[in-house]
Amino acid sequence: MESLLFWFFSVIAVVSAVLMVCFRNPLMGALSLAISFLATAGLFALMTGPFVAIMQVLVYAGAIMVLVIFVIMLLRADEASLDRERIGPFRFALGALIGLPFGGFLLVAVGNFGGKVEAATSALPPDFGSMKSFGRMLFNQYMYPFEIVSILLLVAIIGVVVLAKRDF
Amino acid sequence: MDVLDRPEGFLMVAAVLFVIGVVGFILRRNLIVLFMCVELMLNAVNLTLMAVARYVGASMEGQIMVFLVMAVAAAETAVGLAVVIAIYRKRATVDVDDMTVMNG
Amino acid sequence: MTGSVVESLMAVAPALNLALAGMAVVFGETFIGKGLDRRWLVSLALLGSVLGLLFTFLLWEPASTASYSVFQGLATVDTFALFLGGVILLCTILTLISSVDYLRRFGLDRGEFYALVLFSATGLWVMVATTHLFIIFLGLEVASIALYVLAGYFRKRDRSLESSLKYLLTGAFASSILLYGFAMVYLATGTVDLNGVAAAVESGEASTSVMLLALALILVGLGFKVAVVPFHMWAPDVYEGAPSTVTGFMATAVKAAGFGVLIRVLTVGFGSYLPDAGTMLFWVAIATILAANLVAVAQSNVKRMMAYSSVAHAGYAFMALFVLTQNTPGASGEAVRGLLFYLPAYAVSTLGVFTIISFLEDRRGRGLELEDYAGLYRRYPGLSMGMAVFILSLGGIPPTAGFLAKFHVFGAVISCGVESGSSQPLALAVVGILGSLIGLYYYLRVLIFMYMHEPQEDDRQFRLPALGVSFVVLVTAVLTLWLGLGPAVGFGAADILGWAEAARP
Amino acid sequence: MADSIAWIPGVLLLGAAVNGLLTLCSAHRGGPKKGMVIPFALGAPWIAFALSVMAFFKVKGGEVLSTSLYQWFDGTLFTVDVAFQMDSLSAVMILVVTGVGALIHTYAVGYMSKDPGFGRFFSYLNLFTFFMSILVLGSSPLLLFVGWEGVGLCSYLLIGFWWKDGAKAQAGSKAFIVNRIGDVGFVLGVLLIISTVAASGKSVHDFASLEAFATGDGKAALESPFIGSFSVVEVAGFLLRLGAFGKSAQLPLYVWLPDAMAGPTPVSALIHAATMVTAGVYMVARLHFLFVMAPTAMAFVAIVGALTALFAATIGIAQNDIKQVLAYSTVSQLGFMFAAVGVGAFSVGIFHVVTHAFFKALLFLGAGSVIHGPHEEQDMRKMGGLIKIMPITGWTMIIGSLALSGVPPFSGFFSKDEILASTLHPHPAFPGGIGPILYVILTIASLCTAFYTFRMVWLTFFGESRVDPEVRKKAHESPAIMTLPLVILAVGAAAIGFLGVPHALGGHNVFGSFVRQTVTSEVEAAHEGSGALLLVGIAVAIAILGVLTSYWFYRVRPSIPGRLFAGLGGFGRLVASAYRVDALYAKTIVNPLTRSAKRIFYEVIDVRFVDGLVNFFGSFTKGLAGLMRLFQTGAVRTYVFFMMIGAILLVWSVFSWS
Repeated sequence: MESLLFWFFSVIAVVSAVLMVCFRNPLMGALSLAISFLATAGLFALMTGPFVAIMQVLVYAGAIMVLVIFVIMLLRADEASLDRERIGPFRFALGALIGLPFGGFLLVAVGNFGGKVEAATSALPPDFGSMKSFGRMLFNQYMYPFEIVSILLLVAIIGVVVLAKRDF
Repeated sequence: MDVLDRPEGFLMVAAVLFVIGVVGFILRRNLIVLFMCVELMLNAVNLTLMAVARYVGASMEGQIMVFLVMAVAAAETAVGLAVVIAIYRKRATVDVDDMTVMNG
Repeated sequence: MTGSVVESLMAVAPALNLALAGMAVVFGETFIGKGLDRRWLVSLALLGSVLGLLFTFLLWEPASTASYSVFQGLATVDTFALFLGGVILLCTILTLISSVDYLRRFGLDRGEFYALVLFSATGLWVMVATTHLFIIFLGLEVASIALYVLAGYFRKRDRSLESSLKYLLTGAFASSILLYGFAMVYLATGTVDLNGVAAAVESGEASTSVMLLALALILVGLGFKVAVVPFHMWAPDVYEGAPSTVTGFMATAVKAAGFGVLIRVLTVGFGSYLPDAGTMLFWVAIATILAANLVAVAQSNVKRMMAYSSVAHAGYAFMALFVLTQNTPGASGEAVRGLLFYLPAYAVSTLGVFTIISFLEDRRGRGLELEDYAGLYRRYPGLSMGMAVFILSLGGIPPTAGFLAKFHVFGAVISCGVESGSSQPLALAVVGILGSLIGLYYYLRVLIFMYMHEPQEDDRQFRLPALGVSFVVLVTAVLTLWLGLGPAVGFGAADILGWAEAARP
Repeated sequence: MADSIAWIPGVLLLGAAVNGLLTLCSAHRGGPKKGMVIPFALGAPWIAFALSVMAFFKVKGGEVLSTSLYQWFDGTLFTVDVAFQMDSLSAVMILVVTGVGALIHTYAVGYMSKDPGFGRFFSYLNLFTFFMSILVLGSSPLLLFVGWEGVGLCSYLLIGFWWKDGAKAQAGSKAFIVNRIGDVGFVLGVLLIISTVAASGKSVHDFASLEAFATGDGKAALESPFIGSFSVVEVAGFLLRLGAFGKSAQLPLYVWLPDAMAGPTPVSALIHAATMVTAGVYMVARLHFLFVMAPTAMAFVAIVGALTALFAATIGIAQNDIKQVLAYSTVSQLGFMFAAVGVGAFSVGIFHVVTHAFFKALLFLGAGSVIHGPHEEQDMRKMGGLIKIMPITGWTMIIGSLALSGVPPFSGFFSKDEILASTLHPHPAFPGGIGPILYVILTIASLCTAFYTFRMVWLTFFGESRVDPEVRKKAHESPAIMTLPLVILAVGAAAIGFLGVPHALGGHNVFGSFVRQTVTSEVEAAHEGSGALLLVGIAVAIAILGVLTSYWFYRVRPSIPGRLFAGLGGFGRLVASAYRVDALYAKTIVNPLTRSAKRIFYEVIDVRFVDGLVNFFGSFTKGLAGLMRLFQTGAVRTYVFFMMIGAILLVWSVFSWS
């Protein structure tokens, strides 16, 4: 049952990612990407990460994608630019030139990863991935990166102001 | 053997997503789609991190990282969209191949 | 040692000072408003970075006996981190000072700029002061995002915005690849702490194919940040379009941090896998030195030429990394020390050049062509003198910092060849020297224009160099000569080479 | 401290710094006042000369002066101090550098007096002398390299001093590129030696320790095979020699020197005749202990030197520009010096450096005076009879020419005779037969030398004046500040040779034994007392033959065709004029000889080969750069594409090499 779910989510994630690249209209692309993210959230949940899965749905598929779609609407792509997006045989060949060997290397390397693994969920701590244990770990052990990320977000805020505020 | 007993399945899905992001980045010209491709790549890394946290590390370290990577991705997207808007105001284009004032 | 929160905060005090100063500047700008004299904000920013430098000195002694490992081991403050952090702080201070006049001339003298420089420096500092791959990534992102914005700071200029966009797109792409590499390390060893990685590699538990993939991807990601061929192509465009003082910061502080991380990751984490990277580092170094120097010859824009020069210098520094892969302990030590010395030596000269470039740039972003430098010594004799010192240093002519640095690195490469009996290092040394030969050609061209050519019809007004500009040029010129004359020249100052020696990881 | 030899470079640096500052501070006003520049411009070299003389007397007493300022490099690989040393070899060189240098500085005050860049010129010139003193006094190869690069840089600046047009800039680039080719060799050679020393666990690198290393426990390491059957020291020697060839303008790297004459004449005298170009010879003599271990490379040096001496001399015959004659003559004389150090007669080579410094500086300064007199005319065909207008310049130059031609008892005779004699006693490890071959080549070169030197003298100073009458009215003898150095140099050029009177003539060769205090190798000792009376006789005969031939060609015979063509009236007179006769002789005798020489060595080697090489590098660089700039399209997607290609190659390389 659960492995069926794995196939289900995986196929959706990959197919919608491919669609994202193929759709000439960026709006359709953004929607496909959102679907891909939702499917990935499902994969996260399968790997005992309920909290991260929820965050994926809320932050990624929710907030960020809405922002992206908003901007796309704001900038309205015209027909001419859609035409220029057509992926002809030459561009397709370029993509294949990069994608096939690179993908091959990645797949061979991770596919042949033969390390020792924890298979059963029961081998993990009982509250693995729960929001409570997550929060405790984040604010004790991982306070330092958390602080760094807070600076990062501050930088992003200042950056948006500097770049996009009208009367700067 | 069940696909959920080993991380390889997840890892390979992640690798495929990553490569799709890379190829999309090279093929597409719309700036916003390029940012989405980077998002896809980061998402693929997140999937890898989750799989490693679950199967190899058996600790939540990886999940914390995923959480923080999401924040990084959000910040990158925000700044990226701001640049796109600033450029659109000046040049009325979002085609990356028009951004070639400087070359050589 | 692990200790209390206070101890943790003390250990990362340099970064803390930078971050706090950055926040103070932002709040000052936001809440005090338009009537504010920005000199207060600059002073605040400078105070933060100077205090950071002060803490670096204070921490040096204790860190050299037992390095601080704080925040649950996520931050490692050792002499290596402090050394590179010191270089980063120095670059920050000089960038801040030289930016004041530059921004004021364009009416863009705002707190956000200084804050972003400070945050960027914070990120770089965090990056070098850790053995935790993920913290490295976060520090890198903080620094990079701040720099993406800084590159586009002159958003009225097409070039500045384009520079920002290009940096952002390629930078985000490279960061993803780097992060994938880190994830591969995590996959192979189950940990992202370099010490743990080393232990796993030692015990043979690590998956070889995944580790090798990780090695390659990490080199791609960091190779992008330090701009080596073929991951350098963003650099000329971004360097050309970004505000000149920001370019200076990018070419020095970011490079220092990037090389610091490269040294740390390669020597600590990858131990027995390093020999596999030998060939690829060899070709990367050769391609970088030759390509960058050749293309630089064809440039007529000084700023763009300096961009290629900075790529070329990354190539020379990469030669030292190559030595690390050759199993020659004696030469490796010398190479790391040479590389660590290379970073400040290169940084002071480059910052000096970019300060002068920024001073000569006019409101419309002109004044960057080689012809604009014709007869410069008539108008700005002091700056020309400084420029001559920097150019000679970058060209590797004794007795300047650049020569000493290059000599150490080349020496390490050759002694690696003698030690290992392999001809690869010798070939690399020949290419390196050949590259400097080509390099001198375009460096000296700047001197020729400045001193030999008659000034053009001059519609630009003579401006007295601002105090900040003069100060930075003076300090960097003195440092360039001082580092080049050798460590023991008076003033009772400790020697940088000695520090570099002590800072070896 | 006060009598430390570090003051010699110190004083010179001070002079350069003060003049540099003066120039910078008054750059807005177009340069400092001459009165402010002169005290430092002249004070620095003269004080340095006085200090050198004082130090010289200590060295003469058998002392080796050394002073260490501070540690420059420290570390596992090498420890190098910024230290100066003065032994007999560097004492001789520093006396030449500061002494001849001070005279040329003095002369230049007169020569450059109307130039707007007066202050700048002297700050460069002082800086040059400073670097030259570092080169000569530095106690380690690295410090030598500092001076080496420094003089190269100053030379580059000074050649370009009057650059306004593209052609001269081209000459500057040529000098630059050719010199850098040599420098690559030099740096690699030094690094190779240093690494070899470091590999045997030593880290000290002054010349004394290197000599101890090379003759002691490092001998085996240095003689171990390195590339093929060549030992480390052979390879290093070859590389160092490449540097020496570049700096000292030897085949095939000599082409830059004639072009370098674009600079002001005092620069040609100081840098491109008396001091910098001899740095290569000095370096070989300084590192003699390494070179004697590499006989193959040494023989190579000797042959290249001798060939250069011959070829440059033949080219010198065909030149009409007075400075070009002297330039090729310098190349040729440097060839003599390399032949000497190549066969292992280091002290003899250095002796020729010294005598050559005097007479060639004299000739260049005289030429400068000649050029200055008839108003910037360099073509000898438009001179003639100048001895009446400028007698001091004329007679001093004749003394210089006698010295250059090797006519006894002028200085060039002694040093050249010794070189010729020493070729017959080459390094014992040389293959047999090289000695006599070298001797023959150099003897022919001496003949040519005497010929072209006096061709210059006859054409310039004697015969009917071919100077434009308008110009002749304005032509004048140079002021005293220019002629005084000429006179002093003429005295030196005449007398300095007596320091090295060979044993064959009953002398003691004071100079040789003084330099041999430092250069103490067995190969060198073999030359002690070489040279039979017969050889001296041949040398004298050759020199006089050359002088007489040129007299015959340019003074005696012109009248014969003149009388012959007298019946032909105006046409005959035209033909009989020296200019025409010169052309006639050139067509019948000189040209077939020199044209073939020129075609082979000038057109093929210089224009085709080296110029071609330089141009090739230039266009190749540009082409390649253009090609690579094509990839730099400005498009982000291109950049990422190449980045991914790089990434794929990297991943592939780690997988395939593991």
